[in-house]
Amino acid sequence: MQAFEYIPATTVNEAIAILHQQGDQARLISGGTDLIVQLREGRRKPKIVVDIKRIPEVNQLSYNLIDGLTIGAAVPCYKLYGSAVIKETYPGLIDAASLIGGVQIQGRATLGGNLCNASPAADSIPALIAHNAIAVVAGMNGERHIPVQDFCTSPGRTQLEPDEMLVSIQVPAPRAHSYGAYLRFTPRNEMDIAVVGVGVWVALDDTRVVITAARIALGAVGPTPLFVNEAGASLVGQPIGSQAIEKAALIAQLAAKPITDMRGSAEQRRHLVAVLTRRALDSAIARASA
Amino acid sequence: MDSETLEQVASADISVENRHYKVIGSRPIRHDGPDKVTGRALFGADIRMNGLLYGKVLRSPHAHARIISIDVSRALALTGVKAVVTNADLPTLESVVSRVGEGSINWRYLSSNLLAGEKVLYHGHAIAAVSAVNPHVAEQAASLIDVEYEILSPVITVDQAMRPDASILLDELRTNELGARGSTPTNIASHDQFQRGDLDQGFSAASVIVEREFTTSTVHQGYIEPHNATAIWGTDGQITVWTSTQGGHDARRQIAEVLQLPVSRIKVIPMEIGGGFGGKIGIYLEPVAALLSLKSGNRPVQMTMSRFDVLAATGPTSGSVIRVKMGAAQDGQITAAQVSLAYAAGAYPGSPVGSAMSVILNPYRIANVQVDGYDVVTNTPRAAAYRAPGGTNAAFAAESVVDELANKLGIDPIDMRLINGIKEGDRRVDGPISRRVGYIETLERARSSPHYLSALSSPSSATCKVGRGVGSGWWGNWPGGTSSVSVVVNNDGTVNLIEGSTDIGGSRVAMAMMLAETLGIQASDIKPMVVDTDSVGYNDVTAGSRTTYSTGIAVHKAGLKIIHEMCERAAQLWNVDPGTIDYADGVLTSGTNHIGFKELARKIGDGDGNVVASVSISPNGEGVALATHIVDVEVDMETGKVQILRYTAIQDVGTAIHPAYVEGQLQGGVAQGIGWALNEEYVYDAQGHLLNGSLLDYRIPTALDLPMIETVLVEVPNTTHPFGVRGVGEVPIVPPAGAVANAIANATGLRMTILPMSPRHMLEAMWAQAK
Amino acid sequence: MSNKTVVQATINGEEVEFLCETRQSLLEVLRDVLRLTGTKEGCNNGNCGACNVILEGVLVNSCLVLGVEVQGKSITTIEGIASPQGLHPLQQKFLEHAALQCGICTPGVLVSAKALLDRHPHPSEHEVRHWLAGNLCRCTGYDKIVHAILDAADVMSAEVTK
Amino acid sequence: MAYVWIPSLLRDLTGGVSEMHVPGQTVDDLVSVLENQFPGLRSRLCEGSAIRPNIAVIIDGLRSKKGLRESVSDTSEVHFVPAISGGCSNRVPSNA
Repeated sequence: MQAFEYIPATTVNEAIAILHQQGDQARLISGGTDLIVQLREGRRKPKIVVDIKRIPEVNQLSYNLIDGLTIGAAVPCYKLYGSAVIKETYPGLIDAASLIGGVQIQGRATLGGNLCNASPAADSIPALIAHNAIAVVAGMNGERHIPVQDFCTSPGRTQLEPDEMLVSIQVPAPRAHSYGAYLRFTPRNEMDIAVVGVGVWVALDDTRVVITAARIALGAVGPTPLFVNEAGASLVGQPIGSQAIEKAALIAQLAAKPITDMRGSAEQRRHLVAVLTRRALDSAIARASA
Repeated sequence: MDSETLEQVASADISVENRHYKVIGSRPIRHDGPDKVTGRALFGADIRMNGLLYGKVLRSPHAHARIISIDVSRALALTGVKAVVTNADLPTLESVVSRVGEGSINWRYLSSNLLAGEKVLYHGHAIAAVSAVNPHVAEQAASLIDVEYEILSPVITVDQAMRPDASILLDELRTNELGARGSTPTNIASHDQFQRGDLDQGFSAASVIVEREFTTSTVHQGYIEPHNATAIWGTDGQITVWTSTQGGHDARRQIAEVLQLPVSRIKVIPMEIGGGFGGKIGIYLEPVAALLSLKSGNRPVQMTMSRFDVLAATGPTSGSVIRVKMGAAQDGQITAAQVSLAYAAGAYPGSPVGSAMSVILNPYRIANVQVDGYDVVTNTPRAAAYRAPGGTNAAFAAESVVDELANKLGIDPIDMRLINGIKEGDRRVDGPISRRVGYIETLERARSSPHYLSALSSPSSATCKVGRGVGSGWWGNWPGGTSSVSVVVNNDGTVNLIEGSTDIGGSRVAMAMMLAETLGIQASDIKPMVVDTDSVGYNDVTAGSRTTYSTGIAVHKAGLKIIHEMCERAAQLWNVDPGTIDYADGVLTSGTNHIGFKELARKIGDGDGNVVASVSISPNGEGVALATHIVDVEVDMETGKVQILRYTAIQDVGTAIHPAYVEGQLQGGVAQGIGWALNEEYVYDAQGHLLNGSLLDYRIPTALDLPMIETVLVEVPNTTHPFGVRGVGEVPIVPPAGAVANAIANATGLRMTILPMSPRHMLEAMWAQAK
Repeated sequence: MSNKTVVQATINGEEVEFLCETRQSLLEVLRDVLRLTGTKEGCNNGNCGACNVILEGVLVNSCLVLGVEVQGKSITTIEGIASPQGLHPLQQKFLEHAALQCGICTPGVLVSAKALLDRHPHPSEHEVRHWLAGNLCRCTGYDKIVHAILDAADVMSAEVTK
Repeated sequence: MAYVWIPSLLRDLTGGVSEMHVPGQTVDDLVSVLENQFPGLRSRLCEGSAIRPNIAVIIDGLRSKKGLRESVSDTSEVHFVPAISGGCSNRVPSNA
């Protein structure tokens, strides 16, 4: 591994100042489960590694009925499923947070890191997109909000400017009768990378019979996690049932742009998009109508 | 007792059935256990010493290329770098094939595999190595070595390699057909054959014939400890090597041959070994570390492979293409079988196709057979042994076809095997007459097992189907090899047992138990230890399921010698004739005199010469191993994923010395077999780059992928071992792939002919069937 | 070569101070600097669990932590699982159940199992398997490991009841 | 006389004979007799003064360790088979 300087930053401004000065030469570390591997394999060669874990803002984890959920960029996955209220309110996010690596990865890995690493197969990103999450980003010119669905631009790349950092992820407060679900397909039952991942979120009317809103996002079937607006839109106004679900699954399948690689074939992935979209919708609807 | 009577005593003890043991069959805590659960046990990479340097290897980014030049100047210029070695630092070896026990080796190929000479033959082939003050500097220096290549087109699979226009790996290679050398350059290193009876007649007597072609992927042993070596080339010319190896003496011989030094110049200290499964027999780093030490001012050099190095450059066992045609009569009798096996040897000749040729049909009695085997070089890492080498792929093919025949005839799969199963006196497909084996017993126990008698569970969802499969496996354990042990009686009545068989899965406790049984004392009073190559006689590798068998016989004989000497000492004490002394259960008796082993040891003390014994033997009592497995699976028809629901392994184990560790061998072999069956494979791109060189993407089973693995130990003692031991470690990996394939067929009607039966391959097979 | 940093941490209850390069992982620090070689390297990539340690009460792969990150933190390694009174019940049960063969994954598995029982004293078989999914073992097929952990959990809760 | 099974790949030399009684006290004797009768056979089985490294001699179901020097009895059944290299080419035991 190439040598680098390690700076534990204590404020957002300090971290941004270093990024501003160093540009591409600096890289932020929170959980490190992606970055340390990349440093070791020489895939990233920063001169400076800035540890953000001592910055208060990136450690916040809070929920209220008005602002919804705030997940600081350095909050490790295990803290999400360690919170009873988050588990109950956002089971669709917990689905993803408890799938990233094994237990020991979840002790360090963060949703913020998962998002900034911008892997097409990241588990949390389709779940965050489905929940309409917003990335809160700080830079020299202040704060800006980027919808997670627009955050990733290509494998490993995001909309972040070289001197910007992710501070937190905001997930809207759930409306009545709404729930998400995330499902992925892997050959092993754990410790694997998604061949396909599907995050969904649905809202039902008060009778819990008609879908009033829905969002569907796909992982590992394109250069970035893919928000399929039309798939969710096709469900709006439809009564819950296999017909609507099949249609949404078909739209999702058509939107997928998978490739063949060592983890799966394009054909397999296209097939799995439909299967998992169906199953994820079933799961979210079951949660919402319970 | 002289040596002849010792032999007689040993053979007199061979009537093993219905014997009641005091120690054997119990489950004492292993002697090395406390160190291993507290982190104190020292594995190869745990050696720390003053002045230690770290070595790293530069590996080929290409699968097939000629090396035009290597420039190490930039690497040597880096601060902290001590030395660089390349193939030019190794002695030039002639192309000589040595008979090495049951195998053979071409030393020149071994040398070129350590550090490539004219050509690199696979992605990851070692080219040069660097020593430096820390591993990071060494790694950086390795990346500064400039190599110029002429890139050649690679052949990755046996099919590619056997094409007439295939790119040739080794210019001098000609096909060897039992001593006849082919005339043209080729990638087919050898062709062997068994042929007996009349195939046409056999097939015409069949009422059902099944013919299929099977393809299996390259897989790796997957030991969790990476290869490592630490070496000092002393200023006196003596070389000391600390390493994780399946055999210290074997490693010593390989190092000596490659460096062209006498073995007496080399001492190998075998450290605790973190798994081997056959993959830690051949050497990779040891001579390189020694040369780096020599060129680094005789400082110690430690080398540890990365996981990518392990997957890309060590281990794997062969991918294969296997064709099976088999016919059976209405009553289930197999009337004829024709088989051809082509195994990828990797960069240099030496796939396990020879053993696969025996494994594939040996569970069955078949009068009309032909088996052809081809050893084929490919641009993949040189194949190493892997637990019953070649067996799993072979049995996957044959067991699938036997199952299909049974289905077509409407015969229960266990009954089908009972009808055809090999018994004592039957002629094996590979020629010899079968000795006493317990195959029929495993089938009978399988048929009456709670698992086989149980109903299949219901599918967990509407998209899933469940099924049950059976598979059998044969393995011809290594007939013995040399084992040497020394035994010393301490003055407190405990006994040191000094052996050279490296302990990978609990063999020390098994040895201690056999010595304790022989001496009539407690296993906890034996102190077993594995020592370096200078401190004990020659020992062959811990492999081929030979250790508990061969080293066990050596231990037993050493125990008999100790008894003999203890009787002499008691005779002196009591002033009686040694012949009057009776030794039983650790007590010596002569008339009214009697004394326990411990008390006598205390009386002897240290002042009157120790009671010691050394034995070196090379027995020849191969105990063939047979097993039958039952598995229940659930297949998700929408995703193609196969889940193992229940698994039972039934095996003839001869005598289980420490049943828990015997069960562990069965469970471990099954787990590896399931991994091979379902998800493990090397994925290469068209240029021959290994794409999945990590434990994330080379998917060995996790705890969540497996159920509890039930075991049934059938004990049909091996009559050539004083306690009836039969090798148990290898055969458990032979049946799983076939059994799982049969369960999938039972659940879905789909005959899988490819390994792994991964979700992708399952879906592709379903789609092909639907067309 | 780079400058070294002084780091203070508490390892297995003892305060230690060490010098490390920023690029050295916690695993390298434990093994090469502090010579605590009980923690093993299997993949150096977070995929096998052989290097697992408990950092501030949380199970982590020590190969995916930088040495400099543990300033002021508390770490438990395999060397800190037993007490002066003797082996931890998990260690005892691993011996009794023959839950190890080669022993290379054993330290990481035991550290994971301890973290599991610290958090969930009464795990089901499925929970044990789920928790251990990041600890690869190639020898045992996990059967005896799972039995040993379930048995240890029983013994420990019986002790608590007493 | 020992009963020798001729490997199928050598039957071109024996005119298709696949098994036969052969007199001799050792494997070497048997090979000599066979060589007399079927010239060329020795060089297929042996390299120099030893059985080829990749061939195993099996006598009465047990693998011979001594190769050509191994004794055979009148009732022995002898096979020449591909060496079962449990260690592939890199298993390197001592008794070469």
